[in-house]
Amino acid sequence: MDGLLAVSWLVPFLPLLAFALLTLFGSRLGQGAAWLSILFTGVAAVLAVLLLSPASTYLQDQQHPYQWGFSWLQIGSVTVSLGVSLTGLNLLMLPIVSVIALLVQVYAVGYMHGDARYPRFFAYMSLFTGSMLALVVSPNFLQLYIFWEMVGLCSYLLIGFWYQRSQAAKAAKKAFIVTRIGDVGLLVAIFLIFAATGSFEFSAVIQAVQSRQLGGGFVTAIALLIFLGAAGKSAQFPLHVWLPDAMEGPTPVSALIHAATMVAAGVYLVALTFPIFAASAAAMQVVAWIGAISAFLAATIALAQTDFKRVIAYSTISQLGYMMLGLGVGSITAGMFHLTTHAVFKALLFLAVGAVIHEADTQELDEVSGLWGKMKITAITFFIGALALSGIPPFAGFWSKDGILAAVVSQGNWGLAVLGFLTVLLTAFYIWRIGFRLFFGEQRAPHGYEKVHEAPLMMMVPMGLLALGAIGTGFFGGNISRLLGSGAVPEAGWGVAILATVLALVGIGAAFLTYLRPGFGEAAVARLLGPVWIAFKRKYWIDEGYQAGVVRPTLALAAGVRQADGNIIDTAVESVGAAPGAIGEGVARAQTGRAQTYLAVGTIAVVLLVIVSVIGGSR
Amino acid sequence: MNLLLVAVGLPLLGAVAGAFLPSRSAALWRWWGVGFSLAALVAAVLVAVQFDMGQGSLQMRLSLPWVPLFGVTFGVGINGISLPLLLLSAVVFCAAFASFGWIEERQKEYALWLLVMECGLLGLFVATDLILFFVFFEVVLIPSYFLVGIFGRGNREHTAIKFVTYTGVASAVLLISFVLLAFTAARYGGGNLTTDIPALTQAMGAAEARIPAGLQTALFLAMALAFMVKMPIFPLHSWAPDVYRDAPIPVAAVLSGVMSKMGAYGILRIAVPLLPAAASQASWLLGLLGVISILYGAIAALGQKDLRLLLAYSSMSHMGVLLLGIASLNTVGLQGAVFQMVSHGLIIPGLFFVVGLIGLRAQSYDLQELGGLWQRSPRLMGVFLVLGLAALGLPLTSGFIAEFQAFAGAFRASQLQVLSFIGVLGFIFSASYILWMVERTAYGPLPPRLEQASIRDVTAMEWVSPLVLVLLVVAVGVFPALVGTPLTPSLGELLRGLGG
Amino acid sequence: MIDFFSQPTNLWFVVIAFLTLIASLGVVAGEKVMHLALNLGGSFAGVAALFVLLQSPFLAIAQVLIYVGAILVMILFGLMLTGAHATEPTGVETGKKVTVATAVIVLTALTIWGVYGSAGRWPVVPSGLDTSLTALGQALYGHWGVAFEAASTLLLAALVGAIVVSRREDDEA
Amino acid sequence: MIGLGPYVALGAVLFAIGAYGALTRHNPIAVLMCIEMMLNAANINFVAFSSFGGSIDGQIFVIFSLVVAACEAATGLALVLGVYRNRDIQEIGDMHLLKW
Repeated sequence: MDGLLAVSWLVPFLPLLAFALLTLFGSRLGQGAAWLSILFTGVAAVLAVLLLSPASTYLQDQQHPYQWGFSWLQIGSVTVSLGVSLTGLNLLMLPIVSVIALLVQVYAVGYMHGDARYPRFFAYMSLFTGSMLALVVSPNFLQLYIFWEMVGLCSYLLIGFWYQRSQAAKAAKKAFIVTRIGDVGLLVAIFLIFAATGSFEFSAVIQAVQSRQLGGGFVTAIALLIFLGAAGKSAQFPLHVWLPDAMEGPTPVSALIHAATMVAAGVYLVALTFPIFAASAAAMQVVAWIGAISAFLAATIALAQTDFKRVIAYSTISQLGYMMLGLGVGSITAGMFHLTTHAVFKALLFLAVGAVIHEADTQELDEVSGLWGKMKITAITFFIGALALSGIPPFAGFWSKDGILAAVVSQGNWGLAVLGFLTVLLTAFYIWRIGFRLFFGEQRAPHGYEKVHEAPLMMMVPMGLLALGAIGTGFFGGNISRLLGSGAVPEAGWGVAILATVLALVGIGAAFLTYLRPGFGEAAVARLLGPVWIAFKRKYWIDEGYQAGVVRPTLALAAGVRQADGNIIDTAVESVGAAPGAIGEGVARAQTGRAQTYLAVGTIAVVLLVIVSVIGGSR
Repeated sequence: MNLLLVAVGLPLLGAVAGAFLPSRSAALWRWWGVGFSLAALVAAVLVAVQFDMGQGSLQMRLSLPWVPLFGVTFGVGINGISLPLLLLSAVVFCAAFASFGWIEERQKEYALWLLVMECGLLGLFVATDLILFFVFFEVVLIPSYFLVGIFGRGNREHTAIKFVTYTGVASAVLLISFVLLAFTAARYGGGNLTTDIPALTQAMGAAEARIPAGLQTALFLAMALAFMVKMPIFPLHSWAPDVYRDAPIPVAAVLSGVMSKMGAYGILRIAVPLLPAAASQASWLLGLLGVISILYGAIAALGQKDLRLLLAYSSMSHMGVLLLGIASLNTVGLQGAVFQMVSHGLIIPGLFFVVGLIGLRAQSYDLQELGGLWQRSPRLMGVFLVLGLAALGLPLTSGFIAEFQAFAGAFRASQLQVLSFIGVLGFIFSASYILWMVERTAYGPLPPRLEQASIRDVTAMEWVSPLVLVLLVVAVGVFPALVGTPLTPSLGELLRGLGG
Repeated sequence: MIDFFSQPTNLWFVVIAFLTLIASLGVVAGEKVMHLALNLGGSFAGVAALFVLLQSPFLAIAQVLIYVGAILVMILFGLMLTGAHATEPTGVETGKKVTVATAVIVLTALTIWGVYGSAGRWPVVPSGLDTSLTALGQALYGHWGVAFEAASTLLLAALVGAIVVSRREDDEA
Repeated sequence: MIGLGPYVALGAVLFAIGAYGALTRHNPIAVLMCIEMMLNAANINFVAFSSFGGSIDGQIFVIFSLVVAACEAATGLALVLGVYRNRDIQEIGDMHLLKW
């Protein structure tokens, strides 16, 4: 049993090794690159699942997590190590990340077929998976931050994978910079923690917080800074703007980013450092409210988008908001449970949508519809995912969302509760809107409806498996709460469950009425809502706001500094340099070039010197 | 024979012996330079092999009387702080010689001057006497004048004169403060006049209480000023953009990579240990200038259109991080500073090499005329990206480990906390300008002008310099102990002297 | 004073010094360059006579031979080649002349004051030095041998230099 | 008996006259003449000091001084001739190429 624990480091290491191998030899492997990546990720996934039972036994027996590490850096007397720490939280994350990554990679074999940089794609995917796994098992803040940034790097590389597209490059850059704003928050939190405690270890920090060594204001500041990092990675309002643009990447990348890796890291971080948040009521309030606002805002924006991949992107923001909301009202279990189920059904939705994109070659709702006749399996998997997302029992999303709503209601904060329930209604509407418009209605596709087929088998298999997961994972709430040891999934009786379900059904019904009944379409909704709809459609002008309020002033400042550097500082320096020249010019006038004059001056000087010396000598 | 002298002497031997050879073929001079710089590198590696990692004091010490009247010695020695820099210099010079292709005429002069410069830099990092240090300081300056003035582009004479005058004034200040320091130590310490650094450190330590605080502060600030010009630090930077823009690429690489470290090394190795009280008094000022440099450099870089100017300001921003690390005056920060010297010393020459190769291909350094090069030159762009990411402090590259430690140290130093909060914003700006630079160069469609040009990927000879640097950047990032192990005891020694 | 003129040597000194100074002033004050050269000859001759008074006959002869016989002739040649009828402008640059005159007069006054201010220590009787050709020759080729060689080299160099400088350049063009 | 003083005084006056001429004359050859006079003044001093001081070195120096005077006259005249021929300058004030 311990033997398996001793090789737990292989879980993150194998995908990283795959990355190294693919970087060195990828171009020679060609199509084999995918299988190498899948093999290594697969072994890691199997290992992650097998670890569950011995590690949780170890956790219960020893009352502390399994730890393994090696000294990486010596700073004075502080030793920073890299390694593996297996807590309940990590044990939950490892299978989620590795299994989803494995399925996405299998799917990508079909999706990316024929791409010129096929091996490179799988190299990045391996690095992405490995970094996320290494992040998850971190025993200290330094390792967490290292792989936190590596995850960011991978998303940069993958979003910008199709480098010929200017849009992709811009989106990649935006993702990196916006998340980096959050990262700086996390970094400052780490620095402050290190300055206060002299350690990077989670255990030491949490102990310092719980033993009230650190001041209340200080803890709140640290918690908020950490949350800034989490909000950046998990695309919470107002740092969510990168996520929809990240749709420029290939769809498997989107699936990976949105389901298991990148965005999950933020929620994971808050759950991991939950004791710090728990020590500050203000920080908890902020987390809960930001979560609820993100959930609601993103859901409203999702209503009006015509790029269906973007709708799902906003849906991710919205669902991540739910997770933050769950954590913010104090239930790690609810938040992490929703993270688990969401990972499965969101991956499924992306893969299904990806299959449509792969076949129809468009992401615009206006250009494609009525695919039911051609892509029945895809449609079915999509609707399973949609049911899970909208929270219809017994699909996965119902159980976890119910847990969060129950936690909110039991905390008694009605503002949060209203936002939470409203979002349920909106969620159901926007996801079924896509479903109805994509698969029903007029039969058309941009390159000819006749050319559309079911996606290749390699893509269908992962979709099928995930569909099963979207149905099944909801029943593992008990296991998850036992694993985390953070209390059961909150329950608040039938009322919440029924209300949520009814709201979801209303949403579905509204979507049905709007999009499948003739004579009543989106135009009517837009007319009905008027400027509100435009606000949804324009994403509340947040991007424009950033452009006008942040980006342009910064660039203007940069241009100003560039000018000033040349005009003021450099000119000052140049003038100092020119001054001796000018003085020289002046003095040079006295140089007539006439030897007689020089001699005369010399003679007079000698006379004066003699006089001075005579007077001086006579004294 | 002292191995340090071998390492320092080999480039000089190459320069002197080469002067007697006819200047016939360009290839001869390339291999001449590569040969001697490689030999110096081998000697430096042997130094590292023989170095006792557990010991913090000076090793391989050699001290001969030079000008006994003034107590000037010809002293060399090495410790954990100078060892990484010695190796770094040797590596960067090898890379500079290997990337010879930019020099199209007068190769002999070029190779010989560069060898003289290497001698000066290697010597500087092992000198243990103030006057010897100063001599090497100047030995570096003179070749750089010719290398920029003869082989540069654009308004190169003006640039060379500006550079030499600016840093020459700083050198004068430095020499005066060195001499004053030696006299101060002799006067208040009661001992003989000496310029030997270890002896001076002891004398200053013993006499510290008796020396007027104002004098100490003035001496420290004078030295810091002179050293900050070399780094460069805001507002003493205005020579740097011109030089980094006009110098030939290998020279720009050497100047930005290694010569700029002379200043930081001087502060860390001379100004701080000799005047610890003044150093802790003035640390807020160093921190302030460091933070201003970080932000100013980064914002100015964001506004540049010329790739080489962008690198110049980026370099200044990184030097700010270095200074902030030094200003923290604690283990973490100082370790970060040394890491930053090594890291930046590897990254920025690499970036200059890559940018030079881009310039060779696109015939332009203007970001507005570039783009899409990933399609034509994927290997080059890959290296570019890795180096850029290292420059913005991405983990698992040397840049992260350096900046992380420097800032962690600054946050630990109570006098710098507020400044550090502001300085951290540099992380965001650096990400912005680096990614913008990469985006404008590598991503997107090829501009029509470049569509016509036949742009090849890198050749083996072009490839080797940046590749070696990239590998070292990643190696230091993944195994920071490479730099950290020899460093820890020496920093401990230094901090004991500070009473910390 | 009476005693001063009782010695014939002294009388001779006064006369010669007077004539020398008159000739010298003629060099400085004359207008026609040719006249200046003639005055210069007078000055040279006066100095030679002083050498005789100082019991240095060899030097007196050398003075006459070299200065009057060689240098003055050379100057005359020079004048002829550059225009013998050149005249000095008069009555211009009065300020400059006054300044320079003041300076040199002050300098002279100071020197004379220096000489007579410490007159007691100055010897008044000639030492009866052996200035025979033998003695001069021994000193010149003995103790001063190296300097003599250097002087001859200088002379040679000056000759070569003069030839090079005055050579017509059109044979190069 | 006349002493050393009058000779030195005479030398000083002669030197002053020569210096005045050298600094004020316009014709280059006249300036050369004045310089010769200054050398002569020095020679008087040499011989006088030698004669009254009892050392033959002064006499020897006069010989060297004669050599130098000859050299000076030769090169000086050559230069004047060269300048006159090449640049047609007769005024010493017009020779002002000494400035940069």
